[in-house]
Amino acid sequence: MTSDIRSWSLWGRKFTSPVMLASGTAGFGLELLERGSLAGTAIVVSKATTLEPREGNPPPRLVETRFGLLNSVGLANPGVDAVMENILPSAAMLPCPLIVNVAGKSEREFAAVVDRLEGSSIPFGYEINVSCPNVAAGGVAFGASPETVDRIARMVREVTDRPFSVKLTPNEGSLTESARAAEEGGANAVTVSNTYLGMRIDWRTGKPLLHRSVGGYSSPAILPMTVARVFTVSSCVDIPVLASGGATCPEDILELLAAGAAMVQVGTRVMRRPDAAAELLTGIKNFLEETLS
Amino acid sequence: MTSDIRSWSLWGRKFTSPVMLASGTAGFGLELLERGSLAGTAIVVSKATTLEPREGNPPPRLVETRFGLLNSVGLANPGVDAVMENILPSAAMLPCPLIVNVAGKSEREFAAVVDRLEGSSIPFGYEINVSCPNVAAGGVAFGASPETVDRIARMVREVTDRPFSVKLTPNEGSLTESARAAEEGGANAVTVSNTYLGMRIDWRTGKPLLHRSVGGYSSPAILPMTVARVFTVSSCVDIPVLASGGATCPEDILELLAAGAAMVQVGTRVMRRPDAAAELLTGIKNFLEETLS
Amino acid sequence: MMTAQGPDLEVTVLENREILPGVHSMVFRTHGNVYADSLPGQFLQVEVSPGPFPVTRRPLTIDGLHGDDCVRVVFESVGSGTSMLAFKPVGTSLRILGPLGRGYELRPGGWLLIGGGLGAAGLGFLASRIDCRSVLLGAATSSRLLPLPGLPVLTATEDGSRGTHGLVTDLLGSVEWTAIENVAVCGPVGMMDAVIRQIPERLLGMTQVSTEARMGCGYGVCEGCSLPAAAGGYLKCCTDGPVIPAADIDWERWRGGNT
Amino acid sequence: MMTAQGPDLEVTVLENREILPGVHSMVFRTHGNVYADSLPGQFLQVEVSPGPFPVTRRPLTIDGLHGDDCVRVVFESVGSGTSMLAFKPVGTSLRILGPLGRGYELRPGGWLLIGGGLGAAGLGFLASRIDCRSVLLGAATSSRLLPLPGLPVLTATEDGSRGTHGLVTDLLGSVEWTAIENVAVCGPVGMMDAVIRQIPERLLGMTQVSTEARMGCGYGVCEGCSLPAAAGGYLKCCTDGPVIPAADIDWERWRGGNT
Ligand SMILES: Cc1cc2nc3c(=O)[nH]c(=O)nc-3n(C[C@H](O)[C@H](O)[C@H](O)COP(=O)(O)OP(=O)(O)OC[C@H]3O[C@@H](n4cnc5c(N)ncnc54)[C@H](O)[C@@H]3O)c2cc1C
Ligand SMILES: Cc1cc2nc3c(=O)[nH]c(=O)nc-3n(C[C@H](O)[C@H](O)[C@H](O)COP(=O)(O)OP(=O)(O)OC[C@H]3O[C@@H](n4cnc5c(N)ncnc54)[C@H](O)[C@@H]3O)c2cc1C
Ligand SMILES: Cc1cc2nc3c(=O)[nH]c(=O)nc-3n(C[C@H](O)[C@H](O)[C@H](O)COP(=O)(O)O)c2cc1C
Ligand SMILES: Cc1cc2nc3c(=O)[nH]c(=O)nc-3n(C[C@H](O)[C@H](O)[C@H](O)COP(=O)(O)O)c2cc1C
Ligand code: FES
Ligand code: FES
Repeated sequence: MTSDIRSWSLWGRKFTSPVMLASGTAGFGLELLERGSLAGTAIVVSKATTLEPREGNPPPRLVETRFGLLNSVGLANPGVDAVMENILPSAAMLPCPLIVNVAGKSEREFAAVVDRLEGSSIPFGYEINVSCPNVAAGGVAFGASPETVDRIARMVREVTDRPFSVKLTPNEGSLTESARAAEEGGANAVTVSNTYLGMRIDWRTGKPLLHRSVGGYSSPAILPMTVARVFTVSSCVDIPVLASGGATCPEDILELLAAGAAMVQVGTRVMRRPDAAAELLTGIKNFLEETLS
Repeated sequence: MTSDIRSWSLWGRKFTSPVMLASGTAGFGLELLERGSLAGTAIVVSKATTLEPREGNPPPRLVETRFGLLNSVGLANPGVDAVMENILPSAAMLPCPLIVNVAGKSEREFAAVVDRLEGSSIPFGYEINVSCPNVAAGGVAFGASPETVDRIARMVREVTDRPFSVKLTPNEGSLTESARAAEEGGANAVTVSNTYLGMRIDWRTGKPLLHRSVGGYSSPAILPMTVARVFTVSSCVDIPVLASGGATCPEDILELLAAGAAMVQVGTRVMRRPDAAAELLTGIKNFLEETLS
Repeated sequence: MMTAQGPDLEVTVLENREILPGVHSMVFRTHGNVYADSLPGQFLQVEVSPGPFPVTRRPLTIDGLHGDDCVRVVFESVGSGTSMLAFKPVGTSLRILGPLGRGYELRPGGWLLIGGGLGAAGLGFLASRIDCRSVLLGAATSSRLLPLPGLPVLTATEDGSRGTHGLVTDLLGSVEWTAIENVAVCGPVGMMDAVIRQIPERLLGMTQVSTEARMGCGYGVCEGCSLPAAAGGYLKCCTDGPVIPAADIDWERWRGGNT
Repeated sequence: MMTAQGPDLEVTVLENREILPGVHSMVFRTHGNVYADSLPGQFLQVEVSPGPFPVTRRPLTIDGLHGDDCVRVVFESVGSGTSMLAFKPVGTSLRILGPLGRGYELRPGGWLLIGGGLGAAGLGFLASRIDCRSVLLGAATSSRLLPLPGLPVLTATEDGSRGTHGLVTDLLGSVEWTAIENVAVCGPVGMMDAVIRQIPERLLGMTQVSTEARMGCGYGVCEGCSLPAAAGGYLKCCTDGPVIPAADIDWERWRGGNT
């Protein structure tokens, strides 16, 4: 599905900004809310939530490359029960909708987490993360197989009437086949995509710089790859495509919208600039006005 | 297969440099030879050779992104007969071995091209390019399926005793499975990897900046992804891994060697600096000496 | 098939002058005489930054030589690379690769030179080597007209701010064709195509055009710089050109962009 | 659970002095009084370049305040980010986010301050707010010792170039423990771990350590800055710390790096 780059909507709701905050780099939006930094944000996507609490990976979890960032957080989160009890109630204060990002170690876990979250009135929808590169079980492996994506989407569809997006991997398998599988399975959007496998090694010692060796590569360096994938996927599914990967300046957002994205997620940039969404929105509006006139 | 970062060899031959020139950015080495720019080069990999002449894609074939290069050359080449007649005889003057990069529109074409090239004494070996992102038929699709990689490797193995590497795609399928399939099929190395799918769009007009919309992304921005893939693949095959993607400075080469590469190919950098190999080798030696002492 | 191409030199910016709004004339001191034999129409590849980006160099036509060891370019700041270059102060060192490509074949007989906008860069250099009878210059407006002192120039601007109000092709009627045996054209594709279609047929075979294509290497190894050839397939702008006989180009494919 | 964290400010470099080889003292004028209430042990996140890289900021401890509107850091140039920062001339504007994180709990009673290398940054600031009885400083060599004027400092260097020849732990024997009710430790993990294992047990519960971890955001959203917690799992250096009660850390996992 492609869309007008000047009008921004998702799941029947219109927004005054195309900027979403990506999963894992904005918490549940509460720290940013407290900072007064949610201006310009259309939707917050929460950090991944799993059935059980997860400690996440041992440090170092982050390392910079010359032109990007590698992360290996490993879905650290307090588990869905704690999210329901301690976090979602406060999320009622958010000035924008919250999409809860859901991850799982087994195919069934996704639907199980969503099922629990149905008990809360807060989620605007879900993002089913079948593409985390930083966990031993699941992660990339789920997203790489269209059959698995289809099964997971169907199980989630069964437990919720809320809309959900499936966040796909660019690392393995066929992104277009997985996107079609998500659509067939009942997903209401696909997120294209998660981080790219990346690594740094200290050649002097031969030691990887991340504890888990390989991590997820994000940053402006990956933008052209996201543009290509959004372009390809949006021409082969009818559900909206949410772009994620490499957007850091207003032109990036406009390019991803032109490639066919309905909305654009911003991740790494928010870690550096808590006010990224507002800054980006101002820039986007200026560019669009210049071009209109 | 992993190796000592201080000693460089391939297929029974020792080299005084770990730097190879990647396919498509050094022609057949002859322009560089004439410039006096082959110093520091261990091996030249030729541009892709196909059975029939290929015009290549309509322009624009190149576009820069903020942090890299997209190409959509499309295997432009004069065809194997012209290569045999007009190019390989001059290549006898090269001061280093030549590996001929071979591409095909069908699974059988690879072996057919190799079979013709067997008539020349020049090739040190072959690089079977099952991963070109810039052609409609073949390209990525071959490299994405381990079964196809296995079949192509076996057909090539049947027609030559010379060593060959299979150049894999990072864009689809499973790189490790394809690498194992190449090894099983009789390949003597794998090249990890080709360019990443990438794209640029002019958001004002909605028009892609490359004629074929999507091209191949190269440049220093992709280095961490190559490091990860070389690291992963070299721990699951016993044949040498040739690294390709993102190497532009001496530390990059050392990092790729530390990740497990036997040798490192340099592509985009050569387009900017014809003397890249010599410059890199000097830097590599300085770093190694500093570290030794 | 191959032509030995100039070396990669560390040069110094000797002059950087904004001669028109956004248009810079820049002189490089090469500390040698590599450029002494360069031909009008040849180009050089400028490494605009020592840093990692941009990844490729930027091609610029040789606009002229200063003494034995200096070479001049004229360029417009249109994007990331040229705008970085525009800011280089005198004394900056950077790398240039050249001279590259094929220049004009400097045939005897009278020449007509036709330039559109910044395409006029290099025409003065060409004029100094041939028998230049007339120069036609077109531009959108007067501030886009490169100065070509001492040459017999007729001018057209689209907004009428200087010379004839119209396109460069509107000047073709004023040319004394009898004196002309060679034509050189350089400018945007559309302008060159229009010119080619309107010049007398007997001159078509004597017309050389200075082409442009997005370049990677600039010295023949990457196949990035393709131009549609009349014979089918593609020419390489960097080594088959940039100056190419008009008849060797497939104008329809090139003009259409649908190449 | 959450702590309101300081804003993102455009500040001006007011001073940049190399106080030891490769070690810079830098003062930022904040054009406001945001830092007036900051606590010793808190940090700020410096955006070292307005350009796209590096992608994240660099965390630096607040070394002190100058008047109401200036804040000082002391940093060593160790990599890409800090070396860019070291080159910023006076007058440069850049962005800092802060004050961030938890500082020292400023409890009454006598304090012993123990610093290793650049870990001593911020100890002067801490000393000005508490009853400082003694400071132990260790470094590889004298040129790595931060000056802490006016404080009762005992020094050890690994090469013997100043003070005791040895490690900072070799100074523990000289401490008058009876006067001490609080301990602050900051420096490399190995040094902090060694100190923790050698101080009197009754003080363990009163010991606060200033931790470091690779940071992403610095304000609690990315989970990048994990430190192994004594209770299992991880603490976040940026919001649970950087100053953390020594007893809350799982030293074995942290020390081992095999965390
Ligand atoms: C042989 C040759 C000679 C040239 N001589 C001159 C000259 O003398 N003076 C001058 O001002 N310009 C000249 N050009 C054009 C000049 O190279 C481009 O304007 C320049 O490369 C743009 O780089 P950029 O980074 O500023 O623009 P970008 O940010 O890369 O792009 C901005 C615009 O410039 C165009 N462009 C970008 N790269 C090229 C390229 N390699 N070739 C053609 N167009 C490009 C794009 O289509 C785009 O619209 C020449 C080009 C060629 C091929
Ligand atoms: C809360 C906190 C307070 C700090 N206060 C100071 C201070 O006051 N003075 C000072 O000199 N340094 C301080 N540091 C360390 C400082 O942040 C790092 O030296 C700096 O980030 C390195 O950046 P770089 O780009 O120069 O190095 P890089 O090129 O990124 O890496 C070089 C080396 O620095 C280390 N390093 C890189 N990033 C970090 C990081 N985020 N945290 C810890 N180590 C890192 C790496 O392990 C590596 O060995 C502090 C760190 C933290 C977490
Ligand atoms: C520190 C960090 C943590 C992340 N955690 C998650 C996560 O929990 N779930 C998820 O789906 N994606 C996660 N991501 C991926 C981002 O949501 C985003 O898809 C990716 O970073 C690419 O976008 P960017 O270039 O804008 O950062 C994380 C990324 C980073 C950098
Ligand atoms: C202009 C261009 C042409 C290329 N042509 C080929 C080719 O014909 N065959 C091939 O296997 N790879 C080709 N490649 C891929 C390179 O060999 C190399 O794998 C890739 O560019 C990544 O390495 P780099 O970052 O060092 O450039 C081409 C790359 C570029 C930039
Ligand atoms: S620019 Fe590389 S072949 Fe012409
Ligand atoms: S640095 Fe992001 S949570 Fe601590």
